[in-house]
Amino acid sequence: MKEITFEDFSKLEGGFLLTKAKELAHWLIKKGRSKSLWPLTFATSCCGIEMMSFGASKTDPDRAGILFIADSPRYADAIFVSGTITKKMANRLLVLYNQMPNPKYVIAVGACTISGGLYHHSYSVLLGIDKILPVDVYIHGCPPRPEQFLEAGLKLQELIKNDKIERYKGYI
Amino acid sequence: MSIFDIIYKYILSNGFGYLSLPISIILTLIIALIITALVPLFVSGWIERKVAARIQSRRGPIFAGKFGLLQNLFDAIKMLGKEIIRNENADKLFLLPSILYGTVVLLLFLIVPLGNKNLAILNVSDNLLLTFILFSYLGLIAILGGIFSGNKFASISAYREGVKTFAFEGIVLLSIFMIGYRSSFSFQNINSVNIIYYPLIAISFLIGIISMIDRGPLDVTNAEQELIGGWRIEYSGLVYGLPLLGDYSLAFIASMIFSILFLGGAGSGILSFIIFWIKTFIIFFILILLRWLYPRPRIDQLINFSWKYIFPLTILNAIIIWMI
Amino acid sequence: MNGFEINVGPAHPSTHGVLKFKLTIEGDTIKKAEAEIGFLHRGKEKAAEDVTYMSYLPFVDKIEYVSALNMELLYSSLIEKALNIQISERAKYIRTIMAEFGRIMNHLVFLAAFGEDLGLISEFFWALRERELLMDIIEEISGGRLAPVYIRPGGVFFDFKEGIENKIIEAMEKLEYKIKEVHEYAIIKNSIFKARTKGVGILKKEDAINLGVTGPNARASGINRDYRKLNPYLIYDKLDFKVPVFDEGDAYARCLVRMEEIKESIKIIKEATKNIPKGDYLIKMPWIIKIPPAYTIEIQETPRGEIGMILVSDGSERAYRLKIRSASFFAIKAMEKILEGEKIANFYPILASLDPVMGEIDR
Amino acid sequence: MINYKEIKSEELRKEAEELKDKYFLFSIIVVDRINEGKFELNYLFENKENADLINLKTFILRNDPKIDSISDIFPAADYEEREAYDMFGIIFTGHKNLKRILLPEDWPFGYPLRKDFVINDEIRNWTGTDLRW
Repeated sequence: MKEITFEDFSKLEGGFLLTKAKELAHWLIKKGRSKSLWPLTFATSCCGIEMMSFGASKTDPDRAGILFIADSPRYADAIFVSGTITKKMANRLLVLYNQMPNPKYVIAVGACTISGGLYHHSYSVLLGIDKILPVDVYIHGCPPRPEQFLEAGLKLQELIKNDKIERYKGYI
Repeated sequence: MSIFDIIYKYILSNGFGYLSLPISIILTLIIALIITALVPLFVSGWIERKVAARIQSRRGPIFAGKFGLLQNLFDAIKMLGKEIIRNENADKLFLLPSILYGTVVLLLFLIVPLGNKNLAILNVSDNLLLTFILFSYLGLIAILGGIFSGNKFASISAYREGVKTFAFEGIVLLSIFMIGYRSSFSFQNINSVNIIYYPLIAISFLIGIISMIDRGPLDVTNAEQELIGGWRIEYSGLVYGLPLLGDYSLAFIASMIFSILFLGGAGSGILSFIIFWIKTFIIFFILILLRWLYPRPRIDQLINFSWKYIFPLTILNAIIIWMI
Repeated sequence: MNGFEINVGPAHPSTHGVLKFKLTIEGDTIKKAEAEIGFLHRGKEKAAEDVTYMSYLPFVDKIEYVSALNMELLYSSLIEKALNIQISERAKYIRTIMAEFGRIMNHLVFLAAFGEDLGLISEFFWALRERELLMDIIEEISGGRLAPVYIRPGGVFFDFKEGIENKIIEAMEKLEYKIKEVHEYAIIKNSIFKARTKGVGILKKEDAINLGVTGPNARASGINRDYRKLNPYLIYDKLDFKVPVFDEGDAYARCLVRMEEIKESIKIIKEATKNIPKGDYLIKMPWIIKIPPAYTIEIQETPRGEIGMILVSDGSERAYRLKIRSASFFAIKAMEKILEGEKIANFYPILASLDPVMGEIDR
Repeated sequence: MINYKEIKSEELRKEAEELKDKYFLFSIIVVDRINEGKFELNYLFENKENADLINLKTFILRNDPKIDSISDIFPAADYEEREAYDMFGIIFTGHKNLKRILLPEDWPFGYPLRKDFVINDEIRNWTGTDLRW
């Protein structure tokens, strides 16, 4: 049974009713995806501890639907890459990323994931995770404050809502 | 007098003649599906998330909908749009366990009287036994799920699930027989407050049901921290949505059943309707507290706790009642 | 099943950070456990040779990021010992208060992780709520939250403002009440918690000391060793505080030790803030300092254990060699020894009770 | 108080044997004396009861860095020796599984903490397996 990819779906022409239904489906899915974003609990170093206090009750992410329920990559649809990614950890991170089901988003937390940060001269740190992952939102700071995590989550939700993410344009 | 009878009588009287049976079946099925979809998302799911948030001194979902009411709905919609990944050494019937899980929840909603005597969707004769069978299906489905998704953690959780069924199935069955012996085997005509006669059995029934639906402090098989998700570890998208839907609704169904069996049955009329829902929400609140205030015992502690303490208690209580 | 191998992978929700264990299992008991670390090796000791002494301060916070203030204290006193400078009395008091803040925040993160690993997710939120209480005070004093570059060689960056003392004491009262009311019942007096951790992961006394385990993990196995008492630095000789020692050596004892240490630290902070002397808080020092060739060793009691920093200096403004002796490096070695013969389900309480931090193990 | 003692690398095991019951191994500090062409190994032992330290200093040649391991006397030395091997390339004879502990398994560039290890771009952009998304 040939798997329907999202290209065939978008090429589906049809009368007025079908396009109306497609718009409704688009709107509904984007609204759903933008309101509930389950990040994967992936924390390596100091930004991980700040992610813990982000998940805690002061800046409560559950208000915006960002729930740390997804322990296995199968349930997660976003990954807060928080903490320094060394070369030994890089391919484990990639294995994790590939296990996540499609529309998946990446948020690079902290200076270490943006450009290697404090360890730009080090021999064992991957200088910036956009070398191996498509990153959607960057959070500066070393370590960033929990409020910055929440702002990044809301920014990502807004990007999803306005369909600004290239690789999932019109993805149903 | 269940909802199905009401619809059937109404359609029959409007002169559809031989067509009325299939129409009313379809209508009741639609109503059942609506209830199975709405209750976990809006009623029990929302209450649990908000009360759990309050326990942990935070606010719970707010941005989606009026008081975060639509949050679970958006979660469900998001799950519709997710890709379903199949592990290459997973079995062909990889999707079967989660679909079975959804049907069990649907069947349970069909049987349990929602409010009072004649508000159950289907009026099955001995529906107390049927609910026990459906509850014990959950354990078997979890074992199937663990085996079919070819993942090491899932197989460990399937092994734990198999071991766990020894612990509590017998006890729950015994307490159901005690209720049946005392009043009756169908929800409709249990009307005595049985908790006075069976205080210990009520406690062991509650603990047994909690461990059978894998919830609260006894969620030994899908322990997020240890086994990352137990038998559901390989499921993504909607296939994971059904077990999650089950999580939210099974506790609510269990509290409904508990309030029928032990706190006076489901009478007819408006007053008993209100009392029934008050009782159910109290029990549901206790279940939420149990889940969020107690850590998880180990699997072997769970089993010898059940055989050493709960089993003698039920037998003691049964003998006392039998003698009086 | 004759011993199939399972990897508790680096990105597992309950391994504290990136720590991988290869467990060969027979039925339900672990036959052999082998730890694999290095996923967070950022080359800190190489960085010490490229960066001047003063601008190495941000690196020091990130070595052991859960209680960053203790590491700053360690590094600053190492530099002061190398240059044999004496800091002012007021700076000593401020440093002790901040070190004890680091200790309390560290043990609160321990409680959060321990509770969550055993299934009590609410304890994660309660412990971190208490930690926010302290974070606000540290932010008010030093401007930073988790890694406030605050203690520097020669004293501290900013002085204590006037109103800060009674804010600290008031926070300590609130924290003491919360610990007694909430966390005692949620963790120590909780019967399921006791069942999960009593008699689990026993580290015998001679094993602990031979494997180099120090700090709370050692004190839980009966070794009465607190570096603040053995070789008192700062003002620990003026303060009277009790060193909690238990000798069961199991996960429950390790949790009790840390709970008592929180109470002791609260007492220390209260006493220190009451009689903090006046005076200047910083000795004027140039930013680029040259340390004459020497071999200086500085060991201090951090919440993890006795962390040591050894500096080999050659007169230039950069360190010739800086060795960081981490305490949980040996706790992981001890864990491999504890795990033989334990059940899989006990893996998580044991790991949570030893409380390793990967930044310090991998450096 | 700290007392330093300089010993030959052959007498290390004998010295360690004496200190076995009253002291425990605190740490092994390796310093790369590149201009004398030698590795300086400091074995730091700490007393079990009080806090005084003993520092044994030995020198081994840079081109064949060999010394016998004390991991059977002090079990704590197992990881320290593996880290010294990982960072400096010192081979501890008699060590059970002497392999890299901190760096990735397939690290091709030698030993980073040596003074003659220069971090060029090739090292910095090396990412091991073919990482792509």
